[in-house]
Amino acid sequence: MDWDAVELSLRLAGATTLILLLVAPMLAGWLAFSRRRWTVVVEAVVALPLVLPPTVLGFYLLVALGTQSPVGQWWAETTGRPLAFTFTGLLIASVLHSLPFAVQPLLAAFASVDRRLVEASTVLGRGWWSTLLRVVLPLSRHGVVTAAVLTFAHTIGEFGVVLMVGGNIPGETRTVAISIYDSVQAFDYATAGRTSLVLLVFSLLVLVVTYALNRGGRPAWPQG
Amino acid sequence: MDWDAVELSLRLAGATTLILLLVAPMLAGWLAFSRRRWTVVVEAVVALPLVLPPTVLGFYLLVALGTQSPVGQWWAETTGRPLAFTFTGLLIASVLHSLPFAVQPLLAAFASVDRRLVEASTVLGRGWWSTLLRVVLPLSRHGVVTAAVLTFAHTIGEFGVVLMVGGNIPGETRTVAISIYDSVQAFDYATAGRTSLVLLVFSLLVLVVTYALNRGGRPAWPQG
Amino acid sequence: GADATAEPATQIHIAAASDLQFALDEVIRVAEQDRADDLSVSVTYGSSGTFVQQIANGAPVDLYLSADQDYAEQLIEDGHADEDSLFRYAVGRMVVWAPEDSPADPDQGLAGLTAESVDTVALANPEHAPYGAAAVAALEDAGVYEDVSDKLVRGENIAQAAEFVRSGNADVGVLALSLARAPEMRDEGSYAEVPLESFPRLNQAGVVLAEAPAEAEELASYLQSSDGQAILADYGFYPPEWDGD
Amino acid sequence: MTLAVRLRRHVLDAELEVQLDPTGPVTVLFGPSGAGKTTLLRCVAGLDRPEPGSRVALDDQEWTGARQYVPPQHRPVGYLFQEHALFPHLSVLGNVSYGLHRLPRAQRPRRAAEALAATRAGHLVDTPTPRLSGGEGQRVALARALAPEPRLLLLDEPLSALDTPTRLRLRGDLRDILLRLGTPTLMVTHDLGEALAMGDRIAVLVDGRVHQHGPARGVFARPATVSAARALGMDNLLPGHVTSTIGDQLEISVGAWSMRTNPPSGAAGYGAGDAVMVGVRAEEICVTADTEPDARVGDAACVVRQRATVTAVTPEGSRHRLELDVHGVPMVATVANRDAVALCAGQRVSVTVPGDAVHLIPHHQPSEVPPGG
Amino acid sequence: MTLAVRLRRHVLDAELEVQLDPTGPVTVLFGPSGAGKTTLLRCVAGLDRPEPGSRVALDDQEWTGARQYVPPQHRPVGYLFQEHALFPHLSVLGNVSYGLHRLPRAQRPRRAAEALAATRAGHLVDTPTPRLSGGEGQRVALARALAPEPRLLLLDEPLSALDTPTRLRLRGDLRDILLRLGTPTLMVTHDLGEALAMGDRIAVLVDGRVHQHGPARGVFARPATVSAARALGMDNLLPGHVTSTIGDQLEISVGAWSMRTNPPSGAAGYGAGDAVMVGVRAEEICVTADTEPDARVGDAACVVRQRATVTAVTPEGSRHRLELDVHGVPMVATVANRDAVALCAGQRVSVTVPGDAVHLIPHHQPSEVPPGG
Ligand SMILES: Nc1ncnc2c1ncn2[C@@H]1O[C@H](COP(=O)(O)OP(=O)(O)OP(=O)(O)O)[C@@H](O)[C@H]1O
Ligand SMILES: Nc1ncnc2c1ncn2[C@@H]1O[C@H](COP(=O)(O)OP(=O)(O)OP(=O)(O)O)[C@@H](O)[C@H]1O
Ligand code: MOO
Ligand SMILES: [Mg+2]
Ligand SMILES: [Mg+2]
Repeated sequence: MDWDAVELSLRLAGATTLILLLVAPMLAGWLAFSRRRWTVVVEAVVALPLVLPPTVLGFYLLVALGTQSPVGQWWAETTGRPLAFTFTGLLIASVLHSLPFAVQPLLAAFASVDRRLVEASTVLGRGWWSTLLRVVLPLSRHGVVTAAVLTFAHTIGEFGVVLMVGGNIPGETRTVAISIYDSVQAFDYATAGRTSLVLLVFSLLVLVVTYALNRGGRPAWPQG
Repeated sequence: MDWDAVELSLRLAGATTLILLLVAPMLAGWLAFSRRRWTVVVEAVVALPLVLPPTVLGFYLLVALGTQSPVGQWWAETTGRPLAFTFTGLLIASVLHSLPFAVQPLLAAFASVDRRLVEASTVLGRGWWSTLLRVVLPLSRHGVVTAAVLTFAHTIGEFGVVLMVGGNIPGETRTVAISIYDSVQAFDYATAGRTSLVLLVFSLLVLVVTYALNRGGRPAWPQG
Repeated sequence: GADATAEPATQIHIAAASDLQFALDEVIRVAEQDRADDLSVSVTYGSSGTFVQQIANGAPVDLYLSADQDYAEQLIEDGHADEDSLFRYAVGRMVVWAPEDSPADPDQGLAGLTAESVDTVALANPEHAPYGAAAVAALEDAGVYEDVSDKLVRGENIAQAAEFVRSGNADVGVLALSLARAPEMRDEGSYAEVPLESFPRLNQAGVVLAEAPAEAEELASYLQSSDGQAILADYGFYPPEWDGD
Repeated sequence: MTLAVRLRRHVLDAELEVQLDPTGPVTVLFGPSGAGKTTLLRCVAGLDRPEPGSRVALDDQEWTGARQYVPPQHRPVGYLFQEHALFPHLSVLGNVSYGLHRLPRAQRPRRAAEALAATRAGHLVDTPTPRLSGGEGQRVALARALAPEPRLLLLDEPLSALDTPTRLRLRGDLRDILLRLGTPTLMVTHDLGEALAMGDRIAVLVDGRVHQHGPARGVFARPATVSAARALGMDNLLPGHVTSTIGDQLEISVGAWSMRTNPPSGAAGYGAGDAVMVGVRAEEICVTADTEPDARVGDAACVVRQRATVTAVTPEGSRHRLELDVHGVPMVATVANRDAVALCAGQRVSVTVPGDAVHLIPHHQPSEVPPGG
Repeated sequence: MTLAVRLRRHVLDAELEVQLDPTGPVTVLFGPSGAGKTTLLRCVAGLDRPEPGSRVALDDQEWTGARQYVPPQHRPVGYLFQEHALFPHLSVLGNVSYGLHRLPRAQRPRRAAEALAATRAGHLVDTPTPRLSGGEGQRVALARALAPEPRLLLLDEPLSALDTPTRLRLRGDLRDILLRLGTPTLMVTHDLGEALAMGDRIAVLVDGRVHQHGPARGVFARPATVSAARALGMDNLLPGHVTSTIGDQLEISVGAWSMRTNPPSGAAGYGAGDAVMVGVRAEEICVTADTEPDARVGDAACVVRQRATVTAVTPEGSRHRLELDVHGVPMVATVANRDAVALCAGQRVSVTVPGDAVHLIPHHQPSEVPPGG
């Protein structure tokens, strides 16, 4: 059982979720409340990683982060290590790749916040940033949880990008998805099965807890 | 440029989205409005494909769909073809894999529908199914669009499952994600780049149109 | 094993063609036993072409073992390794393999793949896996490529192709002999060898990459030593100098 | 028809049995803000689940009981929400037709249009629902509740967002509709005028308890508790005590002055020393600018006449409101606008409380729910 | 201080210039449901953007103008929403403190508590916001609007959800607070009593147009248009026409009968044949059970006395409402409860309209906005 890979995946997913929980609300807030026409285009660009196969993203990243690119070279010279095939490289890829999974649910949630509450906030002298933080975000709790779950999950499950820019290095870039893939190819169905099971049970636990906690504000069906 | 692959991916994503747009609202409605304790567990199970790496899903599917399994055998006997390495197999995999991407945004959207409107509907004599269709779903428009976009996109971008159960058959299971991957591995960066670009432009167009259409009901920031 | 105060073990990362999946594991196990010092070797198996592409983009690989000499030479050309670090370690052999209950009969060789009862034929992706390219060449040589092209299912590398067949999802596969001889497959099916002369010879070669630690060189030597070669021979590899009997 | 309700939830701890006959179908639920009126309606509709032991039954149909709980969609009630709760994604017509799914499809538009016309909202059919103003929304919501012709109507402040002329007209219209349909109605209102104009019976709810329940005019005229009296707009509630009983009459001292009066049901219930609350409506008090001497009169025409000082004059539309200082006891009176012209703060006046305007309430200080209330 | 407003949006097409002096700070916006009152407030607060050409300015600060648009968060206004719009995720205290971010942190709790106490909502601090009842929520929302002590207050029906006693008390409280702070206030209400009790000035908005604007009592006493009169609760609006002018007096025929009266500003404006609307408030009409003969009297004390039939009697709390048929003309009167006891539908009575109760409005049928209105 490849515990290293499990740990690595959790670390990667955790870091990605953390970063996106900071970045996505700002972005989503700006997108939701800006009245400029071209925000639609920005919205589409943000959503792009969604539609792009991970291999496309992986390809562009490989080109951008690889030692043949200026960015990759600069990074390699500064840190002494290349970006591609490192944890940092994976993290960058994951953040980009999961961005829409964080932004989309937030956008949907922001859109259903009662407009009058936003108005009440502005009329009490609060600008959009303050309103976002104090009214819109707290009232979008379900959206925030969905964003976090989707981001975390999507990163855990990420395979294509990692295969392309990760390089399958144990402890550094061999995530659990890759590890299971390898086990299956090595006909080691037992290990594949066991790793899958561990992941399954763990995920189930995390999800049950998340949903149970999140259930509080859920509008149950009127006493029926 | 692998047009076959592009077409196949669009077909797969379209079919998956269609199926899930029918299934997910029911499931989400039941999950959102049931007051039974154990729905939390069902909710977690529905969300599982989210956390499972596509390779795990692919592994289980390979085992389940293969001719050594009862399901696979039954299918092979009935249709004369095995499920693995067919479009139908991919579709089943995609639907399972994208289920949470459709259900999650719907759940979040349902949760933010004004509880009083649900009450108003019941008190006017409508049961939960009717209320779901006539009140909750229409008021969750943003959630539905998000669910559709995420599902479509996630299917277009799907790589791991397809790699594991697809078999890379042109026109049948070689999706655009696989095609680009192959191009890159074969050092055919030109084709990879071109295919990516086509996908990028197409996706951008679809997204811009979707968002522009969806923007209507968005609560713009009060006249600032 | 070393005690806690010892220097951290040297890390060697090997990227190896997936036909080595089982053979190389054994080689390394034995090699590690023979050594006094601590050596930590990690291996990634995959298609030979993929690795070249990754190494070209900076993947931290110390020893690259290809299924085909051309890929190894490409790394030297691109300046990722010294010319004299190139070495051959085996000649790869190919088989038609089918599981026990398969409708296909491997004994008929490639020609048998045209049988109507055969729905799917697994092979490695010819675009970046040498065994895939070799399989296509052999099929063409046997004059059946046109007939079977609709049945082809491509694994990302030769190990995945093998996995397709072994799991029963594909009826038959054109695989590496080394995989067919692996304990995991030996008892599951039967195979017939594809004549060596029906496809361009699979000269399996490796390179030690520039800046690799000395231990990588040592491992490469071990692979070419008689001990190493014996293990490879067990898995059906011909020695690199093999000249047709 | 009888609606039997015994409910406990949050502040609510109420028991109510309403006889709903078609010729007097409207029971008004009256009480201060936060008394539990909305909670009661919600429990009857099945939207809130009361504590065990509660019971809601219409005739012999038990809706909430020990063994069963009929879900709201199976209770044939019409509900007007205090916040309207119109469906923003449906048109005005869509909203009103929403509850008509049991009607043949062809009849629905007509029924909806009728309901809209009845609530004077016919002209709003083409307005997008989110654009309706407060009062427009309320009329549409009322139409939506009426349209399915439910067996029981629950209206939570149906007219509160309307301007006075519209409200007066709708009051009449609504009462006519309810009488015509004979639909038993439980209606919450804050407006005493509305309660009396529309209600056949009034139930006074204060702090979650039913303080009084009976025919509208009876409740209005004779509040049973101090809280009920306060809720029912009895502006002057003067604490006093019985100093002596003389035959049928009671001698009561209030502040610095005293009065002699007939208690509503003979002097039987009262004895010397009993605390009582003397209730007088502001509009029953006569205020005259002349300054006749103080007098305590025992006959029905005049219980007491006192000199007083006007402390404030406030216009209130049809009347003026006077705040008075009657020998240290603050009192409120209203006078016709015509008569108010001559009055201003600081002026000395004469205050006469007519005999039939005095209402006595036993005044048990700590717990003031009447037994069996 | 002067609030200058010229607005066009939806139904709204209004021009209003309000002098807001600290000793009479409250301007009431009065008008029927759907008149555009909320729209006007929203445009002043900057929540709705009016059409180009509109202008909102407080003194020399232009908030909405040709060249600039101050966003709502930079307009120092306090706004009470008709639907309260309390933040459900914040506590009551959190809601009231929300606008206090410019105050030093240490002072916020005290200020919030003060505001809550002022709106009689101090006891609600510990109630979860979503559980507040309708009236409780309104008081908290009012406290939230008051707490930051804005330069201009916009209150959309601040007391509509309250029961009468609480409302009467809060009326006084609120007026005292506004007077103390001297905060200019634009307040929407449907309740004429409230408008008169709280407003220093009244602006009557009907169908999006300002029909009249002036000191509260003046507007109440002399509505300038038929719509304004209707909105201001002038219950009897009888179409008639001038049959002749006799010196200072006008002879007016209404239905089957005629009356002679002094027009408010001499007969100058009227000539024979002019259409007029005769307005009389219900409470100004005297109804007596005796049946004196019909009479047309020219002096101030009595313009006309007619026999009439009572068609309906409705209790309204402090008064009873009578519907009358006066020689074919339907009229409404209110009488004291005491006097109503003797009255019932079908009864013949005598109706007297006092001279000073008659108000004449020129009656241009089609477009009835007064010039310069
Ligand atoms: N879930 C709850 N738990 C505890 N108390 C609650 C809950 N919901 C409401 N309350 C309280 O119950 C009381 C009654 O509320 P309700 O809405 O029934 O009042 P109401 O009589 O309709 O008042 P209003 O006339 O102001 O609308 C309120 O004081 C409210 O704070
Ligand atoms: N976006 C809009 N487009 C067109 N008309 C609108 C729009 N929004 C509101 N209206 C209309 O403008 C009118 C005035 O609405 P407003 O809310 O200002 O009325 P109001 O005077 O506040 O009424 P109420 O006393 O019932 O609250 C209404 O008839 C409404 O239907
Ligand atoms: O390089 Mo391979 O072993 O042909 O996949
Ligand atoms: Mg209520
Ligand atoms: Mg309004």
